[in-house]
Amino acid sequence: MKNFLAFITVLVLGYMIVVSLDNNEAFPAYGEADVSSRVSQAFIDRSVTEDPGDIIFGQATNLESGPANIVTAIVADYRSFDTLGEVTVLFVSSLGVALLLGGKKQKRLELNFHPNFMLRVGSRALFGIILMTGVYIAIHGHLTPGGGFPGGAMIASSMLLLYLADDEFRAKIKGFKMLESFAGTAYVLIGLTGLLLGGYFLENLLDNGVIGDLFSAGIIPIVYVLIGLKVGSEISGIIDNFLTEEGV
Amino acid sequence: MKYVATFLVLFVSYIALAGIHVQELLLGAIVSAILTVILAKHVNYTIDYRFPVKLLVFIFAYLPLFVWQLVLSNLAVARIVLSPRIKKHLNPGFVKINTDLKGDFAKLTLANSITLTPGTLSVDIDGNDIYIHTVYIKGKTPEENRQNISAKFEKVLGVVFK
Amino acid sequence: MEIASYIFMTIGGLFYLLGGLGILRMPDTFNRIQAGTKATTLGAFTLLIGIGFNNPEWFPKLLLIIVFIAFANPIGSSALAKASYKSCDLPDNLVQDDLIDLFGGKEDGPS
Amino acid sequence: MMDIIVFSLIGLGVLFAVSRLLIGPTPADRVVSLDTFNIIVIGVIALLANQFENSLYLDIAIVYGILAFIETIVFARYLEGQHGDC
Repeated sequence: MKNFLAFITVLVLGYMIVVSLDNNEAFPAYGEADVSSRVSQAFIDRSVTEDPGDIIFGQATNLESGPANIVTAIVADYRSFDTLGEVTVLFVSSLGVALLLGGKKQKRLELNFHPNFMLRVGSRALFGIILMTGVYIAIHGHLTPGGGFPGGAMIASSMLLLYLADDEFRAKIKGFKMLESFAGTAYVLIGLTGLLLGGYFLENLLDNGVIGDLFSAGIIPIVYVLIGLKVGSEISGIIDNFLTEEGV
Repeated sequence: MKYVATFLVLFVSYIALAGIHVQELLLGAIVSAILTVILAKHVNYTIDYRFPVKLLVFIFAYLPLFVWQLVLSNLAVARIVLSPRIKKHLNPGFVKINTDLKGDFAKLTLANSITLTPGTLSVDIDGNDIYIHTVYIKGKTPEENRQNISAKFEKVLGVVFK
Repeated sequence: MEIASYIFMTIGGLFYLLGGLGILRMPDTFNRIQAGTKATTLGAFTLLIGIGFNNPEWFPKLLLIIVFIAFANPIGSSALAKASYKSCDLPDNLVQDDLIDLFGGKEDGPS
Repeated sequence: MMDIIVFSLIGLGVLFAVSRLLIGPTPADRVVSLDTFNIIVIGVIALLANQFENSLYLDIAIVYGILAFIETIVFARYLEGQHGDC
């Protein structure tokens, strides 16, 4: 009886969902939506500014949101509060790893196999290039594909390379923790400044500049660099937790 | 000097990625300077006053030899791979050869060169011994193997990394 | 310029093909590492230089990729070769094995 | 026309490398073929950048190359630790 009632309920609910999604005003059929009246299309066309002229790379100024990469505009400007939540999720996961594996971490895991000479010396040489690539990706998030999250992941991979290539190497994990707290605090402070001066949290209060320049797009590059630092230091902390053990 | 070398490597790689503009140069210099102070002791870039001469020797003496050996090694690989009966071209084994080069980076460059030259693959370095896997062992003694494999690189690299 | 670029790109493609074929046809792991590393390194060099002829303003980035490959590929190959040596199934046609001095004991390579 | 030749040559190379990835008897063989495959993919991304005439794809090639190198090192270290007694 109970199963039968449940089946009936599910059937009715399913029928209602199908009917409500089928070709009415709110959900038109596939391909028939009038996207030009939707908000997202307006943002992509940037015609919500007062002067909906052409966007010319390297010349156009005073845009709705400055970056040349529309994904960055969505992630770090329109939905920046959501990104703050994502960074918090990453922070909670790194906290979980630290709670499970942490403790008085004193020294590296003792392995009975060692990296060979070429790896040990070569990783020291490649480390600079890899780290610089990560920094470049984090800084240029508003101009090129990429941004804070991939840049932070690249920074953490360079640390992982050093951990794998040297048995004695241990990063200054205290510095990483300080960097992480600094980046998170600065992110929230920028948001609060926007709230005080502009009226809502994380408002883009700086000048947007010329599209395509390095110094443009208001607070977006600053926020993205902070995200990159935070992600990089958190993932480095996770790596450190996995590769160390308690001891004297 | 270590700081200068680290700064140069970081700055050059940033500029190669970002291109040359005034803003990029400015930001690249600032970022490279900060990173140099933090990680100068974790990397092994070094430089000295004879660096330009060494760079010239590296470019005009080492690189042509390297590229030529790389092409030769690829032709050798092609001959082995494209022949119908592979087994008769193979006489594989691990040999040990000596090197006179000093310094970690010199040994690394030598090992990489050996890996990319005909029929050899360096596996590990211990002190002054390089352990190499070869497709076809020609020499009987370590000295002959050394003549066959690494002598021509050592001559050039000895000048570059003094 | 365009023709030179296409010639370089075709040579690069040929070497990539050679690398794949070497990986497939060589009889044991170490020979596979050798064929794969050499052929793909030269293939990547020629292909990237060909692309650079087509777009001269990309040369710095392409040079960075070339330098990175020239360092990283032999290092990765040597690490793989060491791992493969220690995984205990050596090919049976070795005529000489000096590496046993280094890894012959129960454990421990050079520290 | 030339593009088709270059891409078909590279595609055959990828096919051979992937078939060794599928049949390779030992784990080391599979990692070797994966390494080769990665270097080929760097070239393919650069070729696509050339085709679309957009230098932004080169960034992706650099990042892919770096991650592929680290992946090779991770697999090599892992296999090194796997050896039992023999």
